[in-house]
Amino acid sequence: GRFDWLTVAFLLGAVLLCYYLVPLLALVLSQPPGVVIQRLTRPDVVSAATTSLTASVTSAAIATLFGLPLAYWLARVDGRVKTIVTAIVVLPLVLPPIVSGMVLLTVVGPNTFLGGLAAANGLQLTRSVAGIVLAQTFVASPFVVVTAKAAFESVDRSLEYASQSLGKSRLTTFRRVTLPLAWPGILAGITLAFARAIGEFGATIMLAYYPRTMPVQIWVSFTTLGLENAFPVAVILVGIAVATLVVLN
Amino acid sequence: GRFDWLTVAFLLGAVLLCYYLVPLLALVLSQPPGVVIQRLTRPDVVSAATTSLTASVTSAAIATLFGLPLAYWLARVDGRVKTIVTAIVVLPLVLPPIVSGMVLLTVVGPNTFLGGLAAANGLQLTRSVAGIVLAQTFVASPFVVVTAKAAFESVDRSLEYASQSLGKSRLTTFRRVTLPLAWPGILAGITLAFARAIGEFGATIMLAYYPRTMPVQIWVSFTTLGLENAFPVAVILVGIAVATLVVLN
Amino acid sequence: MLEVNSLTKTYDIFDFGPVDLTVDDEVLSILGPSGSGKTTLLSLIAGIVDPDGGSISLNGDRLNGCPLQERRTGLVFQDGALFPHMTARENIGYAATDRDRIAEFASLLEITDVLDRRPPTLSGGEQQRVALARTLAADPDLLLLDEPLASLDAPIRRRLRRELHALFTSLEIPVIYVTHDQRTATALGDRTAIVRDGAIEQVGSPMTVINRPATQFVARFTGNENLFDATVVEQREDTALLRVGNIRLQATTAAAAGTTVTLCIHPSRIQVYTPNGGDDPHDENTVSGTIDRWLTEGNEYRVEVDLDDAPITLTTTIRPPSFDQLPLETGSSVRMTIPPAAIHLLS
Amino acid sequence: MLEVNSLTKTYDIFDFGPVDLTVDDEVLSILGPSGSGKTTLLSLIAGIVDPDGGSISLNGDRLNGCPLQERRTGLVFQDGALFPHMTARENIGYAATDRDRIAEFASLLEITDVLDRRPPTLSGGEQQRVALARTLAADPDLLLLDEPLASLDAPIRRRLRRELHALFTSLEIPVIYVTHDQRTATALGDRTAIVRDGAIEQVGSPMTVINRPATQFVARFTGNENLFDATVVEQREDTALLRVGNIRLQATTAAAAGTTVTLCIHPSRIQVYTPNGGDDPHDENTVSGTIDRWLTEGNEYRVEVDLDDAPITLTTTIRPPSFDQLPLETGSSVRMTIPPAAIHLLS
Repeated sequence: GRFDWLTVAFLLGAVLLCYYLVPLLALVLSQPPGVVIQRLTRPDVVSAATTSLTASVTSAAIATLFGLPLAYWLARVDGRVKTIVTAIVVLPLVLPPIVSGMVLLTVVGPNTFLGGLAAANGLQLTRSVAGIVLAQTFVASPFVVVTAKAAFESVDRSLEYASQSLGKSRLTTFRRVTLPLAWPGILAGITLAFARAIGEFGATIMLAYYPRTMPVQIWVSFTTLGLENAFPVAVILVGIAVATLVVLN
Repeated sequence: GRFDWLTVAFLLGAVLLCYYLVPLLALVLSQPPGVVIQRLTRPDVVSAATTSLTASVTSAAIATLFGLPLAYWLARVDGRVKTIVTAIVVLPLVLPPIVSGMVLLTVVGPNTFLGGLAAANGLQLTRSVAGIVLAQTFVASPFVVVTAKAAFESVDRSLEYASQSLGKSRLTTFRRVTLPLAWPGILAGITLAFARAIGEFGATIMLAYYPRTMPVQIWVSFTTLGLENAFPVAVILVGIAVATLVVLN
Repeated sequence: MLEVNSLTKTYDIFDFGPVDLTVDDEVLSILGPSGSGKTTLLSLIAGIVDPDGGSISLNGDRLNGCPLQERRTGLVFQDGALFPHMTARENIGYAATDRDRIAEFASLLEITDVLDRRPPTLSGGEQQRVALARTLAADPDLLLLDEPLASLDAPIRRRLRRELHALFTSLEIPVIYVTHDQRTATALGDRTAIVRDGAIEQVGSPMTVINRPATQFVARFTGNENLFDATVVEQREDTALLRVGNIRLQATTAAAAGTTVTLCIHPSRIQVYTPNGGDDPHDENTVSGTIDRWLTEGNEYRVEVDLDDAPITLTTTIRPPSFDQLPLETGSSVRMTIPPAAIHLLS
Repeated sequence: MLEVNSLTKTYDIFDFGPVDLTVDDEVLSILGPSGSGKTTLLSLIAGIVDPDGGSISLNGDRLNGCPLQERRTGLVFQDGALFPHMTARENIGYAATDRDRIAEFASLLEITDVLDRRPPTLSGGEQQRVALARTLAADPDLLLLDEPLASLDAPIRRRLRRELHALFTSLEIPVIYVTHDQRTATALGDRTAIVRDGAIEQVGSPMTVINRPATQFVARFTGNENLFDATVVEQREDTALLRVGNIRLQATTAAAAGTTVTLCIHPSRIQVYTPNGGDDPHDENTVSGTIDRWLTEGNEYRVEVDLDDAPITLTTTIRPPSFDQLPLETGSSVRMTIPPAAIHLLS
């Protein structure tokens, strides 16, 4: 019949949508709220949540501080350089996290020059909150750069030219015209980076099995105590993910 | 001085860029090519590569088949429904992979209704290639939907109206106008999904520790034999990531 | 024949209609400012947007609910909406009911030599020709055009305007041409409809909407800048005697004595004379005043004159040959004659 | 005074310049088709783009290499380029060297009542006024405008055109106004420059570029549609005798006998008469022909006449009052007089 292809297409899309939604609903419905809340206060859960939040906020802050200048430059430069630098920024996004952790170990691992130097000065770059932050920043900061770059690009350059032709310096133009207009996009980038950082598992597990972040805690609970014991932490992480979506809209 | 802030901004951006690039160069430079090539033919490496490629190609194909209709519908619908469905599609992207694996286990795990049903019919949904594909599809398919949606949106609707007002059906219009114009974006989405699938670690390790994919193989090599033994597989994955970037440009 | 009855569509910030319209095998140009609902009307007729109420029928068949692709309605977009991944030939061939006729349409629209190029490499004028050829190749029963000439440069626009007029007439189907440019509207339309805020203010021949505007809005939009209140003193046969300030004017029109009317005079119809020149006009409908300011506009001068005997500024346009004889300076005194037939009254 | 010398800029697909230009405290309008380099010229002067060669100086100071924000050059963009996150008042205040003068500029440009609204809620005309107020508030030594009226509807454009003319003159700084619209260019400019393919074809008073175009391109772009080759038969005092086909014409101009020249006549300067009418013209420079086609354009008729004694189609425009006396039908015979002063020769 005439609309068969439309029905098939509709069904395919609906199946995929269910595949995203059903497991999440299953998780929420499978756990009695009382039990989850009770387990939320267990010391290992509180410790993992504290570690994760501390590290992720730090990573997001570092990503913002270092990422915004790079994003602005990328948004305003043209040609081959832009293509190459953008590719380098996207690289950590397409690199498997476990490989990201490996390559970071070759630079900041305990037997490397940098790792040894830092350890000699009392700062452990692996098996520490610093290690977690290093892993999360590598994996999550490209979100700030890529999203903020798009946000800066969406600010019409003629607005910047207009501001400058009115006698304002580049810094004033950036502060009062470009940044306020790009801000919603930048905020989205920071939110994405935070979400990616707090959920980071592959790179973190390579650099810092201890102190445990929430994803690592889930893995450990799952392998040692069974799936049920991993639920409380998972619920926190799902909550953060849903909150992220709300901010993004 | 007058340009101090510019210098600082430039330095911040350059530091971040180095942080992306240096570890990767360190990896490539730390390994004599001869040793890497020699290790590439080891049975466990070949086995992991075969499993990963098979599963990732399957995942990308499923993501494309189910994702394109959803993407097209999202690109052409308006209002609240669009916002909510888009949020559901983005959810797996902001959900930590380890949590994604957990929620999938609550639906397709060995003790669940679906998992039991499949197992009774001879199909294992965990600890199998099917499990890898399930994990990869959940985590990677949103890339196809999100990217293809943007590609469809970038096709001017007036081109579709023009085609229809020339007497062509919606299917003909889609095949001959919309799809060819959106194709580069769709291809980028499929490429991203493939890259994400082949690098998947967190969800895969929950659903299918065996058969080992390349990321799992790296983790096992690292914990049991040390970092050096994980390098050959990592080199393959880095190569795939770089190839992905080339396709994306 | 296209018949549109009580067509309405409600948007958040804009109500369209109700619009009634009948278009025979003729060219109807629709003229209005941006945001007046011109494109909405085309979208409703083409089937891109569904109306909230009213009916559309073409040659007796009701179009409401009929899908876009079955309406046999050719739609030419402002930017051409050519498929960028196809050559000009492929664009036309995509639509053609008979592929053998591609060459015929290409020849008709003088695009034979660009047929194998892709749209982005074509000039604006060429793109519009290809878009039109593509639409005609689908053999439509109704042709809708949404400002296809708006983005073109003046010389090309002038040329295409003339060619399109001949082409549209030869089609013998209803043609609706939407524009915000008065010259294009009057050049292409057998009739012109003026729209404002989603409703039609006046439909008539081009000369009617310019010289006999129905409302102040139409008057302003068609360049009738001189609009003043006047009192009707007396009605004699086919002539009305009007008073504005201390000025008395005769108008070849009917109006009830004692009423207040709005007087409407197109700047181009006022004649200007030098004071005490050899060619002094008769006294009737002649007024005197002082030039307030003037500027060049195209090949004519636009002059604003403060009248001596009424608190009114009259705008008039002067063409070069007569200009050379005038003392055209701010502050100069001039006399002007307003032909009785050039005075139009709005109630 | 702005001085531009040998300014050049090379792009991939377009070479700009070399351009030489001097602008006193006057309004120079720059007229040209899209893609002719008008915006490039403004970008070079404003400092948005760096030139490859040549110099720019303002009041004796060299601007080359001087950063954008130190050039004291006000730039008004086509779309206004208002900061969307600031109200109109904040936009103007952002630029103002003296915040107390915001009210003064608002009053000057009649935007006092919209000062607390944000740009997206303003009409196109209001946005342009705010953009202009913002630029003026920065007290520039040079004002550049890039088609600010292009997107406005005709009545608003007509009104702003008149207001801007008075405003620009009062500024007493060099003003450059870029447009592709002949009417706007001639209305606003004390002088008009015609550009084509990145070079200036002619600079002169508005009436000069229209009535004495230097090249065929300028002629076409300013509406001189009648361009024909003619042979100079004889030169007598200040009159040249020309031959086109079997027609002999007198032109009040100088030309060497025996040479071939291009004859250029603006349609509006040709007078049309009915054959054997009471008002028959003298024989001199009178030609006869047959109406090929005609169409309404604004409030005038554009008529194309095939001449009897030469293979030429002459385009002329007729205004309504005289139109009523004409048998204006395709195929009708008409006689036309071309005033000797209306014939311009291009070599």
